[in-house]
Amino acid sequence: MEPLWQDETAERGLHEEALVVDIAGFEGPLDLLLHLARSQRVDLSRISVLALAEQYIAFIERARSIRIELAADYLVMAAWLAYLKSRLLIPQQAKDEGPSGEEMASALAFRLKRLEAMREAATRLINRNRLGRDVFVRGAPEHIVTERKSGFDASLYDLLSAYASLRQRQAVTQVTIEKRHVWSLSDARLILARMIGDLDDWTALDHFLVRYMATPKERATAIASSFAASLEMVREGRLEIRQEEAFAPIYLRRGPNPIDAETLAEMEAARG
Amino acid sequence: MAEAQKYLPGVPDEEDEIEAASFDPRLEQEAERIAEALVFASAQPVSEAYIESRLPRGADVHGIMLRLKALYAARGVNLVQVADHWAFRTAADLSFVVQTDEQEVRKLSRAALEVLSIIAYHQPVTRAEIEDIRGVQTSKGTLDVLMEAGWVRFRGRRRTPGRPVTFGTTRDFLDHFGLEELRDLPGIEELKGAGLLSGRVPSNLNIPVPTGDDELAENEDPITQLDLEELGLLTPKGEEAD
Amino acid sequence: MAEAQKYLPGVPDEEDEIEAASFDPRLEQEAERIAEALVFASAQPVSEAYIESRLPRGADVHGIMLRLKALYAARGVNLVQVADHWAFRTAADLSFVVQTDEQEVRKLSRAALEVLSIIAYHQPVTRAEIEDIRGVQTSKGTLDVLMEAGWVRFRGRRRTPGRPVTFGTTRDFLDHFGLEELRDLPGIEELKGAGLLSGRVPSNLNIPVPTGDDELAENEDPITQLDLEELGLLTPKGEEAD
Repeated sequence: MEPLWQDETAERGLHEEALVVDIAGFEGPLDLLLHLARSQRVDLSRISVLALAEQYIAFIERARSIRIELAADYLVMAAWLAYLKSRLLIPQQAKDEGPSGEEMASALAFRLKRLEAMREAATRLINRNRLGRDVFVRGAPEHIVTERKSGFDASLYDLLSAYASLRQRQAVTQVTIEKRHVWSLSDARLILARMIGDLDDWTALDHFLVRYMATPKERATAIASSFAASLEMVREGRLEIRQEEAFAPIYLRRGPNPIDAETLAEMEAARG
Repeated sequence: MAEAQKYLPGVPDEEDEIEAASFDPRLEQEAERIAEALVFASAQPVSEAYIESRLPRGADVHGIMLRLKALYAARGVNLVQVADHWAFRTAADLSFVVQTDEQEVRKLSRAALEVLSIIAYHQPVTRAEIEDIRGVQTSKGTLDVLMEAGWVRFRGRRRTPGRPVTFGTTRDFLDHFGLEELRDLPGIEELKGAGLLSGRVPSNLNIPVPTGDDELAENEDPITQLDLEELGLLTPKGEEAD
Repeated sequence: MAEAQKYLPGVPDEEDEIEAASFDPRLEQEAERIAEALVFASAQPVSEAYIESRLPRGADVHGIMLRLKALYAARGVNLVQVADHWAFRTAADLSFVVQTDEQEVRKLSRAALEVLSIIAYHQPVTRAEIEDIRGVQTSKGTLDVLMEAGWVRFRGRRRTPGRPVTFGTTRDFLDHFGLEELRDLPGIEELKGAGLLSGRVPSNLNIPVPTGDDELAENEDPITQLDLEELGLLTPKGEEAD
């Protein structure tokens, strides 16, 4: 039986000639290592862990040289393999504590074998005769067996997912969402229209706005919107505007064509 | 015939040469098996024409069906003919076996699952606390359903004003959900790990470790017969309320 | 066929009289019919205990089920055992005839399939152990998919510090993959023999395991909503960032 992962080998990132590095094709460092081990074309119990370590490190180096973002896991594994390599190459000191290079190598070989065994098991499992695909149940069942005393059905999974989603939902809704207030152009226009009515003399824009600003945070949006609205109103002759120099205060006063009460009422009505 | 051959490994080729008139008994047997499986798996009675279309060429479908009918006649399940369709039915004299199961298994509603899970994790818990956690009122019917299922019980009364009744889960609850003890209920990390809680769990979300089944909490009083009568859950004089 | 003949009514069965001397063979026959009808009528596997509860007192339910199993072994519909339950299923070799267009078999991702196998072969297994075997983190939702399919369940908690939850497979898993019991998992004996299911790396050294983003190191505090806002990773007001 063809193992699943072999089917995918062709799509995997590593091609020996092309040297195309695509780390995304692998499910983590162990998957990559297993793939490299397979390329030694020997029984997994006879792979050369030293050669494997070298291949892995070379692969990672290549990936880094062409600036592929590598997850930390890959780098940690590379560092560990470099350490393993040094343990394998340098003879063990008598008083050296810790595991020998051979022990480390066999631990790695075990993990690769175990992962491969699980992949093969998965393939065999999925290729079994499956209910609903190869094997079928009675199409017209005549009763439902009730073996439970309660007469109610629910699984632990149902229970836990109900609880988890409830708690999460509730926890989220308990967060009070503060609406960030943004002055729209029409807001600003209306506010200006209300204020300008009785303005005979030059008055600073900021001065007007202060009373409309609930919090200092609104300052920027209020000034931006009302300045834009005031330019429009100048064009319509409803107000006049003056500024001494850049960043100086902006002064406003009633224009030659002021907003009468009727127009203002219309504007208020339009705003709701 | 060649088609049937494909399905029957081990049947020698030469037999194929014999014309349909003398149908190979082994093919006959295979045709029987196919007819059986087809009728079994179908949600509706299966027409003889359809069965024939699935049988090896040359098979005498009607003869096969009649033989199967005879074969099953004395069994617990009979093959019955409905017009020109075929179906399996429980033998008429055994219908009592199948029909005594009148109690249908009902799925718990979402609300009931939520309330049950809150009681499981937060016990001993009062109704007000359940509502507080869910953010909605709990209908009386929901708790009734859980009581009826035998999964929820009155545990005691909280020693607070109003002495509210506290709820807890039962031994049957543990049995049904395959838990050995309440402490086996997964905690926040495990719910997260299993993908039941999404990654960004709000920091204000705490999942309590439920307290043991039988012990009362410090601020709990045991529930008495009198309490039950008072709550209208038990008619006076200790008659069984159902 | 000769074997089937033996159990058909009206055919005396001397062998039975010798073994179950106390039990009337005709009652035995009746018990067989009832068991057959019960299991045949249900799409879900039926527990042996339930069948027993419906049989005349004293009937050897297991013996009956095994005889029925043998009786149906060569037929188009087989009696199969799923853990301590029984079910009728179409014979696997007939899948090509019974197949319809509407068949729906859950498609599993490679990762989900791998996790499923690891749970099946290593159960009871914790999430950390699954990740140790695969060498990568299990994405959220992978376990969720398997649990939703009804193939994987929370089994219990490991009696080690932290009491991690363990996972196992369900009866539906056995049913779906046509396994009588876990011992029937393909190659499980060989894997056990090779020490590949011991879960113990034969060395006192562990190679790097994935850093679980769920777990915090001892010297870490969990990141709070406030921190995230401060860091500009989350817009204020707790809106879902996605």
